[in-house]
Amino acid sequence: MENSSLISLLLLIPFAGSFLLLFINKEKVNLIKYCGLAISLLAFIISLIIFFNFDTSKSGFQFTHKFAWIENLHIFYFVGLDGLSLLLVMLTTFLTPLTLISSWSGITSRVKEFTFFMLMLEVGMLGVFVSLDLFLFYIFWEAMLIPMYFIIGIWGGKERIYASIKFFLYTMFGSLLMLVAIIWLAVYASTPLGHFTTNLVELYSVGPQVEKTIQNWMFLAFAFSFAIKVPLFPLHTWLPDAHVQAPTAGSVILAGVLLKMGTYGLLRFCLPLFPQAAVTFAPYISVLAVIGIIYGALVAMVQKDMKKLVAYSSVAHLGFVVLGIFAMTQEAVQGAIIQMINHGLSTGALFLLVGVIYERTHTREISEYGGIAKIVPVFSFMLMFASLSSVGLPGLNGFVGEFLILLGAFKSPVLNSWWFTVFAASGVIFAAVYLLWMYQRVVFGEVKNHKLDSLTDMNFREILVMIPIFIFIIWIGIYPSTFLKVSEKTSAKIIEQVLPSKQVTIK
Amino acid sequence: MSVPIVYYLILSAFMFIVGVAGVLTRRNAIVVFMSVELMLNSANLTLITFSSFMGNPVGQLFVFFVMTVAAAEAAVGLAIIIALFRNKQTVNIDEINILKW
Amino acid sequence: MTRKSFMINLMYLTVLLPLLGFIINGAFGSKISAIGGSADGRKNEKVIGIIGSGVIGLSFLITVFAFFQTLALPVEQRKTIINLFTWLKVSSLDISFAYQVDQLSLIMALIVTGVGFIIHVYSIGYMHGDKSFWRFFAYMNLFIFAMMNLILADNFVLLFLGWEGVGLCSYLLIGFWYDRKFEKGTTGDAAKKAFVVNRIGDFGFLLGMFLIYLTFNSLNFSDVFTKASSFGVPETTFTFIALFLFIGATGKSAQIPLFVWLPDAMAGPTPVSALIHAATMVTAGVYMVARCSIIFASAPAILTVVAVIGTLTALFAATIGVVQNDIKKVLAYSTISQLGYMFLAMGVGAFSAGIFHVMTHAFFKALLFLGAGSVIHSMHEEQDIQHYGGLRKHMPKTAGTFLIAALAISGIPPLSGFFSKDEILWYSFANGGFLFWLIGALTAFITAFYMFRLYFLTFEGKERFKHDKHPHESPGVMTIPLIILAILSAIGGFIGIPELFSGEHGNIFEGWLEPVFANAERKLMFYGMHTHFEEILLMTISVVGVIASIYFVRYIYLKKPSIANNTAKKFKSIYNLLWNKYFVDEIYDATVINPVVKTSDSFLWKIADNKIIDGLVNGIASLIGSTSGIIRKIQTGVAQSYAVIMMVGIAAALFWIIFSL
Amino acid sequence: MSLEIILFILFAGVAAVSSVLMITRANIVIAALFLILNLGSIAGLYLLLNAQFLAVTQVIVYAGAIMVLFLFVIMLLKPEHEKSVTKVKGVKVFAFTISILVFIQIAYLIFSSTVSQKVPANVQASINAGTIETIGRELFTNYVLPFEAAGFLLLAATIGALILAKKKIE
Repeated sequence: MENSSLISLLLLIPFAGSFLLLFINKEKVNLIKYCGLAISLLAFIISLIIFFNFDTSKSGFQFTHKFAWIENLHIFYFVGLDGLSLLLVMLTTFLTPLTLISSWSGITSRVKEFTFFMLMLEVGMLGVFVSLDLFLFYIFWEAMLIPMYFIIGIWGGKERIYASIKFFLYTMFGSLLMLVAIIWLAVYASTPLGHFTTNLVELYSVGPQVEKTIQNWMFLAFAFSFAIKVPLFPLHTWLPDAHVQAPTAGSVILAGVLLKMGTYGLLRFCLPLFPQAAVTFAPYISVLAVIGIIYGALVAMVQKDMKKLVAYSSVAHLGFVVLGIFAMTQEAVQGAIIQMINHGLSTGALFLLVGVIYERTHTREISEYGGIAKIVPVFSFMLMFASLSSVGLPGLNGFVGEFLILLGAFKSPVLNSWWFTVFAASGVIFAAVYLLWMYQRVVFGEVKNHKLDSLTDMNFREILVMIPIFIFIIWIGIYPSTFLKVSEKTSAKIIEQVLPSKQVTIK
Repeated sequence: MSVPIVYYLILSAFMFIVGVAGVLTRRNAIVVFMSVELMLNSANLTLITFSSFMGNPVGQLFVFFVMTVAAAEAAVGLAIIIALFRNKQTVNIDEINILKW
Repeated sequence: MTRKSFMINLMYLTVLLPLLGFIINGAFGSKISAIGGSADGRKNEKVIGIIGSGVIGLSFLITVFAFFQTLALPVEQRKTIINLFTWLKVSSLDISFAYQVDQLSLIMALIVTGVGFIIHVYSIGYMHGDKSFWRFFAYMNLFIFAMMNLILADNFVLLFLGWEGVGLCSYLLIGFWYDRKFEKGTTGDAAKKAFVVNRIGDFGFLLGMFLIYLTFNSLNFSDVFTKASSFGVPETTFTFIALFLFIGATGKSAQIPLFVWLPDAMAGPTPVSALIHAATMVTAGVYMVARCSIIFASAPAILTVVAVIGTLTALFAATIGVVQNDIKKVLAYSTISQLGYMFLAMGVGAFSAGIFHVMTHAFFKALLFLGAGSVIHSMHEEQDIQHYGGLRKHMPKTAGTFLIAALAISGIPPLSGFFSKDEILWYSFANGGFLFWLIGALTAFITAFYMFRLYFLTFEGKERFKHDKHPHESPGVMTIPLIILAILSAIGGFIGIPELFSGEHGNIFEGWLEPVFANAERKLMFYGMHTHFEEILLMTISVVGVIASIYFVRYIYLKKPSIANNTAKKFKSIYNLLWNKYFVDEIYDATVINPVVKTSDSFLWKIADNKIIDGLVNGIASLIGSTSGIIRKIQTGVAQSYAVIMMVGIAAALFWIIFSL
Repeated sequence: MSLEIILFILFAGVAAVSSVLMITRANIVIAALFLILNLGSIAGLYLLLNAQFLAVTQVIVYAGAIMVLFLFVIMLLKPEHEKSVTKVKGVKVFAFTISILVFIQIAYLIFSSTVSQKVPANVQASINAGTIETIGRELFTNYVLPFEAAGFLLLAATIGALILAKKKIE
């Protein structure tokens, strides 16, 4: 079934829904929460319909919906999905309702605005993943910053203003360079195509013909913008601040989806649009990715704040993804795609759990805890599970991604060196060190801080949020084919676009 | 039509500049506002001059709309001045300078 | 598939049943212990214990049946692959949840499920009354699940799943009593150390896997090993693969330089030490090397490295064992030492001898640990052998079985240890060289020394414990496993009687495993240039030496205890060196751990991240801020001044128009 | 000298002088009255230009309605007389200078441009253009949409002025 308006419907529901919320009296907090949840669940259901009707045997874009927007400039409202975007759309629609449930009791002030911004954020994120027109993409890319800015700035921690402004400016700075490159590319395309356009599908054919030096500049402009979002070392310093200051729901979305936009952008735009430049820069970016893996892990190891620790672990995890993308072998790219999902799930779970405990104790200092295994066994179990998933224990999701990435990077003809894998794999060791050390200090040992004696274990709602995440963590760990199959053709196509000479085996 | 068009234009330019000078130098918001009306009128005069000399009614229509806008502007502007006066107890615009660094 | 082999095809149940046990005990264990029953939950403990042990028992039965059915098959059909479902399939990578049942994995499965079952039963008694009884059994079942994955896997990735899985269970079980202190830190420290050190090994293993995939374009055992034995792959590649895999093995099997976690692993409950840190998990490295024998055989340089590391570890750990006073610590170092023997066997190409030692070691070392557990249990968690003595009167069954195990490990004929250890020593002489044999034999004497020091100090001599302790024999649920293991330790060696004694039948054990190692052995091609006389001579020397060593210990510790103290005082520095385990932990702390943590904390985070990178970002921001701070003074807030500026602009614009006319 | 020129000099002179007087009076009421005078004389100029309809509108709307509004507000607020025109002398001088400069520039442009020669001085056409009939027809045919928009603007302005000026309800 090729129902072309499904994606537009998917975008419209949270968009219209969020405005609908504005008409509810702000005193009716519960009604607002239930409405927000219902809207996000509806979006999830639609994304499920798309998922089940998605044809995994095709490599092109599906469910495309296109009409002219600014006719003279050939700018379109053009949306569509392929395997890569589908997985990320699923992740977005899956995480949004969960974060709304998770903030049921955490957010007490301005509930209406909060729900509104969360839904707008969902629209922005979905838009980024489904846009097939650079202009449209850019609009969603920027629009999504605004709700996030407010979420951090209004419901955040003590230094929320600093963090939100830093987050905003950092990302904004990068995306302006991208805007320049978009216009440049579109102008460049008017010679071979005969008209100015931002239509991605048309530009795919133009990009590789761009002269090498110009291609390099355009690639760098795009890559810079995405690298900030990823965030790639050394552009990562906004991340710890934003994560620590954001409310739990914000952190989850930030880590779960927003960071993926950077890696998504690399895969969707940087590689296919500027293949020669991508191959040229692959080793350098991979070096940064590997530095990020080790650096993120080492810095995470010495953090005293749980949330900051998880934030730095994101730097390491996303380093793996970037390494996978620039290894440009199918194993690695598939691994990178699955790792994006994994990181969303496991880091999301970790943030949710830190949020659960923070709500009770109002501290995230690791040294304030210790020995809580006895007091809150369910929480301890879940923290262990999420940590193990993040550590990359085989049988859970993290392993699948990391393994494929490292395997792919090892045999990568583009990187053509073992050292990337050797150093990246050492990140596997450090991951165990920092997470287990944190776990041990928080959960094991004797109870020293007697304020903890009165801790209550996770309630039904909190467990309800974690269960779906854990199901997917195991699912991807044991039977990743469900997801690998979706992105298989897409990743093969991307590699073919980048390395057309190399025959990619498609069975 | 024995008066040359240039006379009208010069007069209108003069009144406009007088209006500008009023805006630039007066402290009282109401006088500043009146100077703005003066400038509007000088522009209107130019429009009608050309309309008349060219025998084309469009310029006059435009003046008609300018008057409408001027009326609306006067109403809203004066309302703002009243509101301002209530808050600040003054209509001296160099004392109303909170919109600065 | 014939009716005759249906049990073989059910082997995957031996993996799934423990998982089922884990899920039941893990998910409902706390509920089961909470409902009904007496106040102390004894009745419910039984339910959990029966579920936990039952699933392992069933797995064991299936394995036994599968073993006999395989035995009935002709040699060339003895390998069965059970494919469950696809796991990872990306381009040429095709990994399934598939289990390979062959001679080697069956032997290992028998050891794991058999010894595992016995230890599970024992644990019902040992863990009695523990508040997290259910958690213990859930973890133990999970461990068996992971271990079975490890040994039955038909590809490297699934093996790695088991490999990491056992590491995880080891972590969970070492930290089982998470609120107890252990040495300088907590049990959590020990658990973390075990996991992290294992991970360092896993890092090597991962690289090995990648290199295998790069070389052979597959990670399935059958593909890789077929290609490895036929293709013209350069030896350097094999050398790297073997090196990486061996790094993995040193982590899991506690060899130099990654052995440091195993002594600390004794922080866990004693059955855990018996099952995981003696009988099964730590032998995974040996199993893996044996499984990849063809790769190691193609890299003779690494094979020598394996032999050297094995020998050194054996000697090194044995010397530390001599002075330790903690009953479990002694056994831990003994385990490391015995693992060294196994690697020595691997290194000299005696793969089946190594596996044979894995088996006999599983029997007697599990027995030793369980015996130790029985002692600790009755002495109320006292672990220092200085405070034991004369316990034989109080707990005769434990003492008797412990003695059998000690004799077995020392290599007294005809107990099992004699056959396996002597075979290794013989091969190390025949294939490796005199030096290997010499160190091996020396280690055997030291082994006998510290084992009997342990035995005498614990069970013989004067009672040195306080009178508030009333040692007593353990209940039947604990002693019966001891007795079963004692029988196995005593007679287990007979299936591997060397050719020398059994004549035309040859070594049955070796014959059974022969097809698995055939390719590797063909590649190594050792020519038997040695005579039976040499073999008997060496055997005699080692047995005599061991017996002498035992008498020597008896003399020192029972007759003249003062000698021991005097010697210790005389060679204070050596004693200290041994007592502190050659300061290896301290060296690691000082050279690796502390610098990394310090650098990360004080440089990477506080300077590089906060000052340099973030400082740059904030610096740019504040530069822009201060510039704007100057420029913004133009904004006076007085509307008229803006209008004046605007007029200036208009004037300029008009000038431009005028001059461009 | 025709009557037209005499009338032009009269109206133009009054307009120019009253505008200058308006911006120089310290008393606001007087300034407002001068503005009324100015607007009235501009209405006269409209008549000279044959724009009868707008001349009338100018008197009714500007001189009448808007200026009354101004006077009301002045009465309402009763602001004291300005002490000095601006606080800083230099700014005042500069403002006058720049104004005069701009006036000279504009005058130069007016004289130097050839616009005056191009405009056909057709008296009959100009009379036709200024009648109520022409303007009314144009307004309700071609310009009906802007006309409606203007009406809407006035409505909005009325409401806006009401809300802005009314006292805050606590």
